[in-house]
Formats: sequence, C-alpha cells, structure tokens
Amino acid sequence: LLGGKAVAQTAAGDPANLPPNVADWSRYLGEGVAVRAYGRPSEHESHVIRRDVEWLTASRESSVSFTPLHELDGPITPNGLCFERHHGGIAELNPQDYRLVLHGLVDRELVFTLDDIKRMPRVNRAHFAECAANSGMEWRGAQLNGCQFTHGMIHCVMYTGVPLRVLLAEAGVKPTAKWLLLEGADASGMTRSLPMEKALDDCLVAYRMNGEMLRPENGYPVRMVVPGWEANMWVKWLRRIEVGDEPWYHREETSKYTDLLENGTARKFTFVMDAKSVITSPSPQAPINHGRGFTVISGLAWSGRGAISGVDVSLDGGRNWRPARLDGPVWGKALTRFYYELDWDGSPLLLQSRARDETGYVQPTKNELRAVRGLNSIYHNNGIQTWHVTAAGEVENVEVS
Amino acid sequence: LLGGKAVAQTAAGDPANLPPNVADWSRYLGEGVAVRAYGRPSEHESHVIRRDVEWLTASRESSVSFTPLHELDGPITPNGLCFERHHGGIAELNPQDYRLVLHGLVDRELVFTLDDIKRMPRVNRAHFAECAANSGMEWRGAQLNGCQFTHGMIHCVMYTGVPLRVLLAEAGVKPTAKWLLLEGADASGMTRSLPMEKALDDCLVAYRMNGEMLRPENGYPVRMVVPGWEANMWVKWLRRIEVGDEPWYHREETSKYTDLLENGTARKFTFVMDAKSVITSPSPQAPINHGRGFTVISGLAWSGRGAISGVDVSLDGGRNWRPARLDGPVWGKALTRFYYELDWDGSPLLLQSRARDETGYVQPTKNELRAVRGLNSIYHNNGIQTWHVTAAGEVENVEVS
Amino acid sequence: TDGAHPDLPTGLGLGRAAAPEEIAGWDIDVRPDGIGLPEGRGSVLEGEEIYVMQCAVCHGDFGESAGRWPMLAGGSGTLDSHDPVKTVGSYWPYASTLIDYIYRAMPYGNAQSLSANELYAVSAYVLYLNDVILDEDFELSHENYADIRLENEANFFPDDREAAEAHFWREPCMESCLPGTAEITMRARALDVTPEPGQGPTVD
Amino acid sequence: TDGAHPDLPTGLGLGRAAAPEEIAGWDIDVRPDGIGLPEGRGSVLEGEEIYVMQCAVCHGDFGESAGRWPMLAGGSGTLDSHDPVKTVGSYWPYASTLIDYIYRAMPYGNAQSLSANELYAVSAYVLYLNDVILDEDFELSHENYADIRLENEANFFPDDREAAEAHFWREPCMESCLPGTAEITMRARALDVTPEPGQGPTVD
Ligand code: HEC
Ligand code: HEC
Ligand SMILES: [Ca+2]
Ligand SMILES: [Ca+2]
Ligand SMILES: [Ca+2]
Ligand SMILES: [Ca+2]
Ligand SMILES: [Ca+2]
Ligand SMILES: [Ca+2]
Ligand SMILES: [Co+2]
Ligand SMILES: [Co+2]
Repeated sequence: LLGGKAVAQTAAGDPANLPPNVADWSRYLGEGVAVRAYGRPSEHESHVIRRDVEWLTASRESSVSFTPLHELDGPITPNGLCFERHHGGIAELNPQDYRLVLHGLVDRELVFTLDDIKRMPRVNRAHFAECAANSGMEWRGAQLNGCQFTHGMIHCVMYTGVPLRVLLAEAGVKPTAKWLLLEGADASGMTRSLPMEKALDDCLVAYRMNGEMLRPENGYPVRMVVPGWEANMWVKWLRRIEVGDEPWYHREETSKYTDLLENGTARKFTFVMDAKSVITSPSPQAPINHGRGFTVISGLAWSGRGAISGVDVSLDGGRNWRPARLDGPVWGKALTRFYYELDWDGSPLLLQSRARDETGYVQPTKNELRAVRGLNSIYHNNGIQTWHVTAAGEVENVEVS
Repeated sequence: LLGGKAVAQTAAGDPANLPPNVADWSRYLGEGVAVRAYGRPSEHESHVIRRDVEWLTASRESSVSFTPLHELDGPITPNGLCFERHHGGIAELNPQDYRLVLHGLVDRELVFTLDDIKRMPRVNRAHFAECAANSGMEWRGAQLNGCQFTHGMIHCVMYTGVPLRVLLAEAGVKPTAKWLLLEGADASGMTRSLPMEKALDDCLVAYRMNGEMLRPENGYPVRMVVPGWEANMWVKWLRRIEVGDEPWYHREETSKYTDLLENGTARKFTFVMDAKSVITSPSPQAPINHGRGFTVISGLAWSGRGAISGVDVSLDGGRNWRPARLDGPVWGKALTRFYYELDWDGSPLLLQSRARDETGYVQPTKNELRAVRGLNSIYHNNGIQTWHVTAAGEVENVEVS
Repeated sequence: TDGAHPDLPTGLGLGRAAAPEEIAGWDIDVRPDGIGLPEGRGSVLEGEEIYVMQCAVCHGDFGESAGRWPMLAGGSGTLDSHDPVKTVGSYWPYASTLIDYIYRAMPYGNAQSLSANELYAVSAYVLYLNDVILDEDFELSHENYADIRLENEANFFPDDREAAEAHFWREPCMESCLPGTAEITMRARALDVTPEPGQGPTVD
Repeated sequence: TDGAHPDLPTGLGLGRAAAPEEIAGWDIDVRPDGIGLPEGRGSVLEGEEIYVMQCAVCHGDFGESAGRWPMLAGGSGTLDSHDPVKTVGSYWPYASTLIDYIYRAMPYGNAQSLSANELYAVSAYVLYLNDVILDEDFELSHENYADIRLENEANFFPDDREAAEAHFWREPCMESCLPGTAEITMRARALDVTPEPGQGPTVD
C-alpha cells in the first residue's frame, strides 16, 4: 500500500441500493431499446456541459462556450461538448440548399451540392481545433479559475472530409494561384486567406465529426479543417472558396488574429498553433477529493507542428521535471492524453505540464513568452499553466516566479 | 472526366438560398453560444437514429436497436448512435450508489465506489463491441434489407478504463483462480464467466466512451470491455466480479451464446469475434443516387484477433477481388474504415467485401461457414455480405451462388 | 502508446474491505457443482402454484410459450434436426443454470423476488414440464440438487474454430475464385412486412 | 493509413459549372488592391445619417463604443503603450478591410443589407471618425479608394516565430531549471465576480 491506508470512500449513497440490498434497477425492467432513438447522457451527468462566461463578451452571438476539459478523459472530445466560437451565432443551414462555390484563378469555376461533396473520395483524421484566443485571457496573469475557461477553446474529433487538394483538382488551379479565400455562410460572413501550399497539404473539406454529420454549432454541413493551424481559419458553414494570387487582409486577419508586440508592430499570418499542454485533473473545477495517496495527474498535450514527443510534469512550479506517460493514440496535430501517477503526500503542489513536439520545440513558460511578445499579443498563449494544489486538495489557477 | 459529364445535381433547394441569392442565415444572427449547453445534431439529421425491428423480439426490454451504419463514416461511432442490446431494459444507476464488489479467490475482498474507480490508473483504447448475434438473422439467407439491420449490432468508441488486471492486483488473486464471474446490476442480472488469462490481458473496467461518461444504455457508469470478444461479455452496469476456479455455466453461456452444429453438439466458449467486414455504402438504405461515374464504396472491417491487414472488394459476387484502401487509424480489435473508389459504368453489381486480419485469417463466404456450422448456430455469422446494385442504383441484400 | 497496456502502479490501497454480510446480499450465483445454492426446498406441486401465478402468462401452462415469449419445455431430440428447439430440458447442460437464472432474472419485471423455497419449487416445476423430474411430489432442495442431470450435458465442447476452421487461414484468392457467373439465390425480406409467427428471423 | 493523405482520384467530373451571375451574388470580397470593390459612392455626411440610424447604438456616436460593443475609432499612437487601443484608424492596415467587413457583417443582425452607395458613405464616416478622412464633404467611391491609406499599414510583418523564438527549440531542462523555490505571484479571479467594465479579460 502506498502512503498508508486507503481514504474513506465518498459519503452518501442510498443504503437501499448498496450491498447487501438490491436496488430497484436490479429488479424492475428499465426503458426498452430505441425509445432513445438518438441517445443522450445520464441525467446524473447534467453538470457536464459547455459553459460561457457572460461578461467576457458583448453578446452571445459573438462569443465562446468552453469545452469542459476537467470532466473528460482520453484524446477525443464527444460531439455534444465541443466548444463553440461564433461571430454571428449559429447558422442553421438546410442541407438541400447547401452550395459550395469554387471560383477565381481556376480552369473551371464550379458549384457543389452537399451530395457532390459526400460523393467525393475522403479520409478520416483526428485533429485538434484550437482557437488562437484560447488562454488569451491569461496573458496578464492568472485570471479564470478553471481549465474549462483557461484552456477550453479546444476540441479533438475524428473528421471525415475531402482533401482540399481533390476539390481544387476538380477546378484546376492556375499557376498564378497562391492564396485561397475561405468564406462562411453565417451572419458574420467569416473570411480567412489560406496559403496555397497549406491548401494542397493536409486541409480537409470536412462534414463529419466522430462519424456523424457536423453539429450546427460546429459548421453543419461543411467546414474547412486546417490541421495544426488556428481554428478561426477552419471556416464553418463554408459557402465559397475563391482562388487568388494575394492574401485578402480581411478583418479576421488584420483587426483580429494578428499578434501585437511591445514595440507596436504586429505579427501577421501566425497560422500554426505552438505546442501546448494543460493538466485537466486536478484543476480548479476538479479538486482532489480523495486526500493523500495514489493520485493520477491527467492532462492533454498538442502541437500544430506535428506529433507530441513527450510531456513533462513538475510538482514544484517548474524547478524540476519528470516525464509523464503518453496514453492512447499519438496522432500528429491532435490531442494526446498524458498521465502522471503520483503518491501524493498531501503537501501543497505547484503543478505544471510541459509539452514537447517532434520538431524539438519545448513549451515555454508564460514569462518566456511575455519576454518575446509582451503582454498585448492576445493570441497564441501557449505558456505553461500552473495549478496550486493546497493540502486540502483545492486547486487554484496561479502564476509563479 | 470519368465516364462522361457529371450527373445533374440533386434537385430541389429553395432558390432564395442558392447563389446568387443570400440566405437568411447569412444575414441574421443565429443562436448564441451555450444556449445548447449539451449539443445535439441538426434537425436535418433527424433520420439518423438507432432503429429496432419490432417483430424480432417479444418485448423492447429484451431486444436490440441497431447502429445506422449506412449513415456513418470513419472508424468511430458517435455516442448517441451506439447500438443497444438489453435483456431487462436500461438500468438507470445513480452514480452515488454505484458499487463494484470484488470477491472470491482473492486475498482482500473489496468494494469500490465510482470515485475509487475513477481515481485508478487508466488507459484509452478504441475497440469494436460486436454482439455475437450480429447478422444472426442472416444465417438462413438474405433476410433484412439494410446494413443497419444485418450488421448494426456493432459500435466502436474510444474507451477510458482501468485495466482489469490493476483492479485484480488490488484484491490479490489467489493461485487457484482461473475464472471470473462478471455480474451486472440490471434487471436481467446479466452474468458471464471470463477466463483469467483474458482478464489479465487487455480487459478494461471502463467508464468513458469518446471522452465522456458511458451512456445509460451502454452501461453507465461502469461496464467491462473485453477487446475482440463477443459483446455479451462486456457486462454493463457492472456490480460484481467474483474470482473462482471454474466457469459458472450461467444462462447466457449455455442456453444462449453457444453455437449449435448440425450434428446436435454445440460449441461453448466461442469468445473471439472472427474477422468480418461489410460495405455500408452503397447498401439498401444508401442507394446510389448519383448515377454512373465516380463512386466510393465504403465499409468497415474488424477482427477480434487483432488488426485488419487488408480488405478486398468484389463487384461480381466473389469471382474476382481487388484490394480496397484502408483509411485512418488501424487499431487492433477495432473498426477499420475502408474505401474502394470506382468509376461505375451503371451496370448491375454484386458487391462484396472480404476482411483479412493480421493472423492470416480471411473472411469466409456464408456458404463456407454453413458448410462447417450448419444453419442453426445463430451466432458468429461473419460471412461475406452481398449487395445487389441495380442499374438504377437501388441496392438489395441478396445471396449468390 | 496504443495497443498493449503499460505497466501501471499496483498496491494503491483503493477500495475498502467488503464485509461478508455485504457480499452475501449480492453473491447470488449458483455453480454446476452446487456451490452458491441457497438453503431451501420446494416441491413440483408447490412450484405449479407459483408457475401458474407468475410465469404461465408468458411461458405457457406447459412451458410451450405464450405469444412471442420464450418456450421453456420441449424439443428433446430435435437438436440435430432442421428446426432444433432449444429449451431447458432439450438443450441446457446443467440444472444449476436454471436455479441461478430464475432467481436473478425472473419473473420478468420482478427479478430477485422469489424466496429460496419458492425458487426450488418453481425450478422443480420447470424441470417437471421438461420431463426431467417425473414425480409431481418430488421436492427439490440444495441437498438433492446434485441428483438432477440434464440430457444434453455432454454435448458441449469448447471452441475449436482454430482447428475446425483452420482452412479460413489461407492465401486470399483474387481471381476466378468461384465458378461461372454469380447467380442470385435469395433476396431480402421487406422490413415492414411482419412475418407469420415462427416464420421470420429473431434476435437471440 | 494515418497521417499524410493518400493519392486520391482526380478528374471526377463532380460539381457543375458555376454561372458568372451565380458567382457574382456571393463574390462580395474586397482586396487591398481594390479588386472586388462594388461600383458606388457616398459622402461622409451621407454616411453620418446611416451611422446614426444603424451603427451608433452599438458603436457610439463617435465610434467610442456603447456599453460593451466594440470601439471603432481612437487609440492612434497607443500601440506600443501598456494599454494599446486597436481600432480601424489606429491599427488596421487597409481600408479595403473596412469596406469588405461592413458589407458582409454589419450592421450586426442585418448583414449584407447596405447598398453599395450606403456602404461607401458609412465607410467614409467611420474613416472620418478616425481622422483618416478629414473633410466631411469627402465622397468615397471605387474610383478614389486607392487614395485612402491607414497609418498602421507598414507595421505588420509575417510570422517569425521560428527565428525570434528559436530558443524554444531546445533540450528540455529537467532539474533545477529555475532559481530557488517557486513563489506565487498571482491568483485567479473568481468567475462569478463580474469585473468593472474595462477591468476584466475579454475574448477576442
Ligand atoms: C412478462 C413475461 C415473463 C414472465 C412473467 C416470466 N418470464 Fe421467464 N422469460 C421472459 C423473457 C422475455 C425471457 C427471455 C429474456 C432474455 O432472453 O433476455 C425469459 C426467459 C426465461 C427462462 C430462460 C429461457 C431460455 O431458454 O433461455 C426461464 C427458465 C424463465 N424465463 C423462467 C421463468 C419463470 C420460472 C417465471 C416465473 C417465476 C418466469 N419466467 C416469468 C418473460 C417472462
Ligand atoms: C447590435 C450591435 C451592432 C450594430 C448595430 C453594429 N455593429 Fe458593428 N460590430 C458589432 C459587434 C458585436 C462587432 C464585433 C463582431 C465580432 O468580433 O465578431 C462589430 C464590429 C464592427 C467593426 C469591426 C471592429 C473591429 O475593430 O474589428 C466595424 C468596422 C463595425 N462593426 C462597423 C459597423 C457599422 C458601420 C455599423 C452600421 C452599419 C455597425 N457596425 C453596426 C455590433 C454592432
Ligand atoms: Ca455579455
Ligand atoms: Ca416485438
Ligand atoms: Ca458466488
Ligand atoms: Ca410432462
Ligand atoms: Ca472576389
Ligand atoms: Ca474627428
Ligand atoms: Co495566429
Ligand atoms: Co460466442
């Protein structure tokens, strides 16, 4: 036995249902099959939901709701809990009326129905989608008390989609073509410029998530998937692709999603998401309730540059590190689950995780990032997250020296 | 262009929403974030559901509802569409009252709460769960006209769970122990005997599917996962594990799930699911609506003995075969997606797929199976499935010479 | 990081000791060697009363089945026929299975409600319906359970697919694998046509 | 079968030719070189009328913002300060962005409703609020668009993280990586405490 005897179990429980008694659910027939033609979680999991923070934005239609990372495990996000980030609310497209126009510097200007797209050759790939503004509220210090809020603008699902290069080949791309404009059919008319090289690499015109059609809030029926790059480029409710020779410098790639540095200049075209990680449990919304002894530290790591090669965990605010265990599939540009198993002696901890990717990049501290980028770059905060664990098992978002 | 010009697109669509017109969803704000705290599919996907066939069973509480395979793609089944197979309806357990008793030939007889189980070290693995009765209705010939019904007692999700060996190590297994009894808390008190060697191999005491807690109909909060073996052994609503020295020969492993041969003897302990495959599209519920030309034949393959090594497709009822393309992750004892891209000339087809696994097993024809097992073995029908495609693109479940 | 499970920590000290009285309430299983049988007794005639009140509505007065509910008796000697009928008496290997199953699952809708005496009585009656017990005065108990033997006990053998189906491990044929052109020999049933009772497929 | 996409068939003949008139209705984007600008014209004064009726309720009479809605004007010269204010005039590189964005997204709740003339007028007014256009009689159009230049145009440069942050590609330190014991320097905000306007973090 590690660290002494096991802690007493969680209190409560209706004795009528506990051994040696026999619960009603062991005696009486439950609901039959196909009553729930489409299933839903147990009512006992009704606390596991996306959440927004009302005061973070002016209106719910241009806002975000966060994935409850602290309540999940493994590398896959279930469809009903994938974060939302809208700029004009959810566009509710009728699939019969869905059209994708592909035009510009192409040999053949084309329009596709959804059936056309679903007829095309496709692939299945799991990728994380992280908004570049994820953790953006944390640049100036520890702000929001929960990994759902500090890191929850991220999800990872198995996409089914047509490689964008296949679609472009149908149109025939002219030699002068260098950039695409992706445009969405929502009320924000979301647009982003996409470099041709990336378009021909691993982008997907995707319509499924974890096997079924995209959810309305995730772009039903079709969105772009731009593996490893900021999720704003993954235009939802995709209605148009224009092939051009210059970037368009539209609002989301100038006013927004550019990274202001201390000297007043700003980086543009900061597409790729740097390697990053976060401990999801323990975390402020997932305190340690079991006391001392065996404790699993669980978290996620990801990199827009490829596969995670390892994750290290620190218990002392970054002074010393130990390698964690990667578990399950390790895909490129996808979430990877890690665990660190610990015999907790009940002393306070300053927990951190640090991702390393296959290119040799090592996740920096927030101080290291701020030294380069200042405090006002808003986006691409991939700094190491610190959780302070008290002897009582409570957890708080902190920064450390 | 293949096979001539592209076929005219699907008719219909409201002109007001089609280019050059601008749809309302491009003008007016949609629903805001977190209104759907837990998401659901588009209303336009309301036809994508589990279905039962009323006359297949006496009551809905001991029955099956089938995964709509023809409406899915990729290797993962979304949680809301995972088939159900109950023997006493859905047990709706209160997680506070959940207990797992582990006793018998062990050093320490233990009881665990759900919090205890969620505290333990865990892994994440995607596995198919196939009921041994899947396709059982098809032994005597082509019966049900749709892959949802012929093959839909299967799903594949990413499980999070504790290796059973970890749980057993907490109790300390005695040297005379050879078998476990797994018992569920539902109204059927489902029991199965599990050999110790398998228990110590890759079984999981699982509580998550695709990241979130199990659905009630899939065993919330805890079920056994027995990779590659028949799903009846994956006891749902797991309440008790007894460690013993002999199999129990309970009802599900004697009256049921034994395979009667022509000579009146029966195989028992037929645990492993043989390699199998099915084309999910085209299929009777997914006819070819686009006419001649480019056509993707899509399907699933799986083996309880390990990873799929390849899938072949035949267009002529098994006379000649061509290798299909495996796509996405190829996990052991999990669903693998395959595609065969075809320039369809519009002539009738007798489509078949044939799985091959890493042990060298090749999926047999139904005739080959019947030659060994007769017509009454009910379970483990992993025979090759034939779909007849007419020139009009309609698809029917048939058998061929 | 996929595939085989990693070595994980053990000796975690999780869970707590289960008291014997806790375990006893859930430890309801019965084994073929009789271990787990509750103490009790009941006669065929006592079982008939219970059966008529709690079981016959679904399983029929003689275990012949009512409506679409399962059959409990009959089919002896039919296992090697074209239409085998598998019941307690014709197919099951052990009587322990019957006693175990009735207690944990029946009557359907009120499982684990029978007392030990009622359990022996109704089990005896089901065995009587199957001509396994011939004397209506017979009283079944934990003491004489071992005298009950079922006719099909010897006819099960463990999975031999790796030997009997060894020919499925083979080089895959790619061309001219079957003679001539394929002919359709059967077509599917329309799903919305309800078959005559006993005619259509069922789920087991 | 994971990772890089396989070679897939091309020349499938899918989709159909898009007619120019179809495309035109959706081809609403404007580029910095002016390609895509609709034909039209509108003055600052005309724009003021539109702005007052359709925009000021959220963006403020002077583009200073109303409530929590975004600011449109101001902040010139603040970009290198501790609290930079990024608006159309202080931060945006190109006026085309403004014209493009207003048409496709504003007013919020009635996007793509402005005529070309209204678009030029209200864009001119927003530029006027930003002291980019100084003369209230100025009429903006597709013809003189190229005269409009914004002060921050030159201050963007492409992603240089691989150079400027090359030091993040390194051997990971495992021991004594930072001096002394870690001290907590900041603690989180309680989520249910609404901060004073302008005090709390926001989502961009
Ligand atoms: C309301 C209907 C109903 C009632 C009442 C009922 N049963 Fe059942 N019985 C069923 C069903 C349904 C099954 C099959 C359940 C399954 O396979 O999941 C079954 C199965 C059985 C079996 C197993 C049959 C086999 O071949 O595997 C036995 C034995 C049995 N019942 C005995 C009894 C006894 C004894 C009683 C009364 C104490 C009883 N039943 C009352 C519906 C009923
Ligand atoms: C009901 C509120 C509302 C009204 C009315 C409105 N806007 Fe906006 N405006 C917004 C919101 C909210 C945003 C930010 C949207 C986002 O970021 O997703 C915005 C953004 C903008 C921006 C970009 C600001 C930046 O810094 O990126 C401009 C320019 C703009 N509006 C112009 C206008 C004009 C011109 C009108 C009238 C024709 C108008 N707006 C009417 C709410 C409004
Ligand atoms: Ca708000
Ligand atoms: Ca029925
Ligand atoms: Ca026992
Ligand atoms: Ca008789
Ligand atoms: Ca254009
Ligand atoms: Ca002014
Ligand atoms: Co960026
Ligand atoms: Co079996």
